[in-house]
Amino acid sequence: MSEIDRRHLKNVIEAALLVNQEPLSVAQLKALFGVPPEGAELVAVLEELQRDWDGRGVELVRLANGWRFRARLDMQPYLERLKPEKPPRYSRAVMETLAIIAYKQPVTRGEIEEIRGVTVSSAIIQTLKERGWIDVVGHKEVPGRPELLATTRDFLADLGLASLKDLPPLTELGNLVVPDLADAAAAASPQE
Amino acid sequence: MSEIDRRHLKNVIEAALLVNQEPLSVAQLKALFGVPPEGAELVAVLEELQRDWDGRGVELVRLANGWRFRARLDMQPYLERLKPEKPPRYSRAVMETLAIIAYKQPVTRGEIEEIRGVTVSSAIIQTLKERGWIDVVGHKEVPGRPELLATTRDFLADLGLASLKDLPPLTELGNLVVPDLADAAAAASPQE
Amino acid sequence: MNAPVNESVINPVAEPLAHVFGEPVLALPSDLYIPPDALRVLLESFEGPLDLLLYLIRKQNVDILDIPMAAVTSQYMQYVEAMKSSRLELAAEYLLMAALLIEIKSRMLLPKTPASEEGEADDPRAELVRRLLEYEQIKLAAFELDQLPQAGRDFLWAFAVFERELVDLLPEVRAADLKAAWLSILTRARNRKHHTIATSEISVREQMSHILRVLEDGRHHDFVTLFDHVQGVPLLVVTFSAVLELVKEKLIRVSQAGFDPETLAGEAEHAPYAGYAPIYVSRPRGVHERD
Repeated sequence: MSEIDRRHLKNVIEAALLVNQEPLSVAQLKALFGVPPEGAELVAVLEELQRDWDGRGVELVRLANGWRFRARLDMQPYLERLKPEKPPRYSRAVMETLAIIAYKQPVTRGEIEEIRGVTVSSAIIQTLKERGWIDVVGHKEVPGRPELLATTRDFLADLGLASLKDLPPLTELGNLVVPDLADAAAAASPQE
Repeated sequence: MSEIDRRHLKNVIEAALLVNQEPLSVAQLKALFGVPPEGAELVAVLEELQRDWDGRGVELVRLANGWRFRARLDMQPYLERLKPEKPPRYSRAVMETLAIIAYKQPVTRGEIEEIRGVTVSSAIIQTLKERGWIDVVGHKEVPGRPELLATTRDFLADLGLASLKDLPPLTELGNLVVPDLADAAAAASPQE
Repeated sequence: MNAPVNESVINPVAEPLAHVFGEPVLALPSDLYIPPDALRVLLESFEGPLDLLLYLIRKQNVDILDIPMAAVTSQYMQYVEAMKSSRLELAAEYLLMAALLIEIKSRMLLPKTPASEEGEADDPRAELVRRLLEYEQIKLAAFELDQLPQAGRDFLWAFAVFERELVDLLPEVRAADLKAAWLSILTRARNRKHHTIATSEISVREQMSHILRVLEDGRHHDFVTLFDHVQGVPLLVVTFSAVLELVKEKLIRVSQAGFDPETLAGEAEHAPYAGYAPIYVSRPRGVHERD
């Protein structure tokens, strides 16, 4: 591929990533061209673009569902001055519900309530749905066929994650409970 | 102003222009900074940015109300493929009318209605006329002298047909269908 | 959450006790007695009975695996009592938890139950401990999740506008769509029984349209000019059939020179074939008007 062709490829990809309001996958980027470039070549161009933008106020990031440009975190103090309306900081109830859905998905509302020990209001679920972070992926085959909730790709993208595996790891529960409790149980019933 | 400061200034301005949908004026750009730079300096940075983006798929343009990044027009053929707007579809009534005119031309509206078993609205005929796919080739010498409708050359060209003979032959079509119950119910109470 | 908040008792609601987890509990009262007014606020800042219970246990530095049921239960009951008077609906879930605590407490007092099938002793606290730990784990996860940079809050997406030139999109139709439309007509027609659709030779119909178009100018056309010899015999036959069909449907009029002098005015001299009188074809408007 000639220098000019490659440059053109890069220009088109950059423009596409900038005008699209959603991340673009390699497959989507390929589809921009009448004669699609090789996937490997595209990835090479994406990585080159990523380097081109290094040290600037905007960066190209790879997310769960593709690539997207975003302002670097350290730009936020400046950019906030232009956008006085800040998005809401979600309450603990919302964040806990989100965490349960993120880590335990797919879950029903009933299961969320069981973990949190309180009823989960429709407003909480609605808020997360409206934000586009969760959606209904099915229904559990139990009486009432409750909705099964899961997180979306937008959730990952909005948190800058490439995959669910990138979520902060859960603190280990098993180690805390099992051996000690078994010990306690053994102590409580020595006849075992 | 040091090289580093200027570079930072440029980064912030670039990021601000890229995260804002609306054009940003020099005054707005000044407001990004705790210690606002001189207007002249800002404009110099903007012009430098403009040069930086020269020859790429996106350009920085100065509009009446400020500066903004936008995709260059020559990117349109590529970007169009990103979100191919789904072409609208004609209703079943329009398609059936068109099929009857194509296969049975020249036909009158009355004949179309007889075949379809429902009235054919003027709007349907008008839609097809405006599209340039049908026109009036005469009048039938019966009371009311109804228009005789036929398909045009544009119709053939738009459908990629060399001649009406290239339409699927009716004799074969007859073998493909059996009356189905849903349609029978619909036919019992014809409505558009 | 709009209730006046006593700053000395509890921190503003924006950073509630979620974040106290594992850290000094500065915002909470130094002892466990909380005036009823503040209690209401405090309870609203807890996410539920599990949260409150966790707090009580953590506050007392109790090993979660060895909950002193009597102490925790009695403290818990104090909270619930205070709450019952003001916020009964909020109290329901706490009451349920209180009932559970009391149940566990009473079971602890009973003689040990025999081992279950799995061979493990049935500690009445086990299920509660499991739930508390699971909740604590989620609470921490929610906190961690909230620390992640969030689009809109901690960073912004970058984009440029794309001002596409407006193009009027018209529906696309393929021959297959026409076929589908025809099939649906047929299906319905068969249901209606009384109507039968005869299949006809398309090319004849096409040629009928073509001839009507040629004659559109209203003038008389030489019959011969309707036939294009170059395109071969089949088309000649089709054209002839089309003319006959048009005549039958009274869509065109065929006349021969000499029989209709009026139509011949000024055209007779062009008659190309000497052997017979030329035949003219025209749209029947004149005829119609004369009728």
